[in-house]
Amino acid sequence: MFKWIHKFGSPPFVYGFSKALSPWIGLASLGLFAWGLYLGLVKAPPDYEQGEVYRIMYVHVPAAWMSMFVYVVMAISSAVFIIWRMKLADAVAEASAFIGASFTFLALVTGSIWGRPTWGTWWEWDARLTSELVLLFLYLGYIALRSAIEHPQSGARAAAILAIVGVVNIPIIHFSVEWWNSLHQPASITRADGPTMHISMIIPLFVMLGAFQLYYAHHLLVKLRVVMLERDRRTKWVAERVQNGKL
Amino acid sequence: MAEWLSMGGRGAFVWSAYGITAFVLIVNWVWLKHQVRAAATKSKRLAKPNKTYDT
Amino acid sequence: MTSVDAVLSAIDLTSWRGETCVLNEVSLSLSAGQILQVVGPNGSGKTTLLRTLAGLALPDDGQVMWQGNNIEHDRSTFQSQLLYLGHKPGVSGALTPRENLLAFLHVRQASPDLTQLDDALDALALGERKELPCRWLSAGQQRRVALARLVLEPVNLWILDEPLNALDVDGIAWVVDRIEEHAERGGMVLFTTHQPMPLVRRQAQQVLLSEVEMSS
Amino acid sequence: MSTEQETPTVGIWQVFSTVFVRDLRIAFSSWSEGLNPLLFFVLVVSLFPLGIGPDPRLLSSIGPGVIWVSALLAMLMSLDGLFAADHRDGTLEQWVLSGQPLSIIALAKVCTHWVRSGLPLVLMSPLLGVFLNLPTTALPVLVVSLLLGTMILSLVGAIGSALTLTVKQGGVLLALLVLPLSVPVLIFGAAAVQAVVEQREALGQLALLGGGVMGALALAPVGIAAALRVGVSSGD
Repeated sequence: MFKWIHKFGSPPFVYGFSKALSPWIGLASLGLFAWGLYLGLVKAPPDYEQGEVYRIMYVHVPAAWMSMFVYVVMAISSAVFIIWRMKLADAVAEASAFIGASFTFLALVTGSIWGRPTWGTWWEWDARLTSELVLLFLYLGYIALRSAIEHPQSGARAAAILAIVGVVNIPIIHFSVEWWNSLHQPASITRADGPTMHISMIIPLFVMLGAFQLYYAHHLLVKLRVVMLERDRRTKWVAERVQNGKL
Repeated sequence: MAEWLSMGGRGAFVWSAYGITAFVLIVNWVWLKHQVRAAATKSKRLAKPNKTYDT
Repeated sequence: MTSVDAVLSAIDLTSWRGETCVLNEVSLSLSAGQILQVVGPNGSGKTTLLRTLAGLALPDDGQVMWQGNNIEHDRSTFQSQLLYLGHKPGVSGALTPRENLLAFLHVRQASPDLTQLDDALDALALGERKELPCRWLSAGQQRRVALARLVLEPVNLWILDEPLNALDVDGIAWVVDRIEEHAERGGMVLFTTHQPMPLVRRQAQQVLLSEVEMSS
Repeated sequence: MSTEQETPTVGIWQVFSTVFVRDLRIAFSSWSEGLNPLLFFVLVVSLFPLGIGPDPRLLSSIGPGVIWVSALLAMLMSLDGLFAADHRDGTLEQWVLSGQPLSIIALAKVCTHWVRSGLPLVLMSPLLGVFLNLPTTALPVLVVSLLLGTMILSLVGAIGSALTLTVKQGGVLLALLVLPLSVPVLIFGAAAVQAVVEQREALGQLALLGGGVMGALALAPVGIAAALRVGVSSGD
């Protein structure tokens, strides 16, 4: 039979680890979501300036934060894949791409929904929203490049290089968009989270952020299993798992 | 209850934002489960030792 | 199977192309003065093996060793001692044969000896076409321009992927002479071919690549 | 020709200049094909007055942005075939196997691309500035900002071009990869010209563009070399 020995993270171990851990992480994420929604939508007082609509912040800010966080995870795992050629690191990047794009899309949609009542327009060339838009293009570029190259191994290495080039550019893009925004935008529009917020408004934000993080962790662990199954279908350890029904 | 739902007249925005977020997260999760099942069944079918490797 | 004085050796090279396994734990070794032919039916991974040995393609598993150390650790010293000629001509159509060869010589050698350039082109019956852009040359003639590098570059290892393609009888004879000379001078040659390679003075060992088990 | 003899290493400059001269010779052997991005640049810029109307005040206010976006698109068009010819005829493979630093060879190829496709845009830009009624004081800054900007675009765009080497019709994908990365160049380039149009100081924006060129010169060749190795490895 074929020997498929990875240098470091060996798939059989990670597969078992993921299968054991992911249900619990999923449950924890669900719990945090419920608690966060309760705190954010029911307990937290209305904002003196924006009234109730600021509650959109509890989904917009975590989504925006996750969109950045997941891209950094993708870039780091891509670097590990390029330098030490660990196939598992590439699986992490591949598994994170689509969920990262979803978070960015969410940040954009909830941002524009939030902008409608506060700024009066569906799309506001606000610095943060514009950076999110560019980040969405970076994600789509990564996904498109990986699927466009027929040879999967080359596609993975090309996409990894793109992720690294992308992460180097993200701060530059963000800085230039901030600067561009301040140039054309008189700084008269105050954002909801400008003034100091009451503590009971901030707690739900962190709870929701925790929920999003756990959701991503759960998604990553399960998607890793899928990617490993697709790649290692011919190997012994998959056959063993099939025999004793532990797939 | 009704007053809470109306969200100070801004209910449409708040609930649509939460609705879209829930929709996207749930769709991602459901699609993920589908992918797991598909990968598992394909592996079961292929990895049977006595099975020749024709699809 | 790697003999002690092996200069180039491959250990358990494994390569996948998506779902199909192209190279399955291939090992071979090549020592000074040796000529090795890789034999196998179409699709048995000959080209992938040669490209992996040349350091063009990365194996999914296994290693390629040059003078004892992995080529990935010091790629440039290995490749400066190597001449790889693949399926593609390796010659730019917009440039004349001279310009093409001059560019390679100046990049690969600090002070290349240009006196033999014209003699090499004459020997390959390209004399009067020296000033013609290569796109006007036939495939066989373009192949000859690339083959001229065999005599112009003082390298140790030749990896030739079907060098006789598109060559006429004298072209084949010329290549065979060069290979035999190179081996006699202590150089190494690794090649594949679909046409017979009429070696006279030295025989080529053979490595057989079995038909790879077709996967799903 | 024994194996131990230590051949003198080839100087970096010799590698760079050989590849640069070789590629220039190839570029000028088919110079007409090299003009397409320039014609595209002029064409796109002259479409805007037709679409927006001939009002000089309006044109001069959007002029910098129009010229810069058009230059960006023209550069993108020329980037598509940057490595394609060498990849098709197998010479790219030989450069990867040359044993010389691939980033230097890549840098030489990018410089040729810039001379062939970037420089003409820069030289043509004053004419287009007049087209769009930009004040003559803005023309020098327009030229300098485009000079720096096209350099960065050549370097960063070459990474995208190398990544999409094996992709059939990689043009659209190349745009998707390169345009997000060129947002900062567009912002500071157009802002520099806009500043002068509004009688403001443009030195800061030009300095940032200059910094961008330095950064791209240092980092991009490494990325291009890595991407070329990936593109060449699959062999198709």
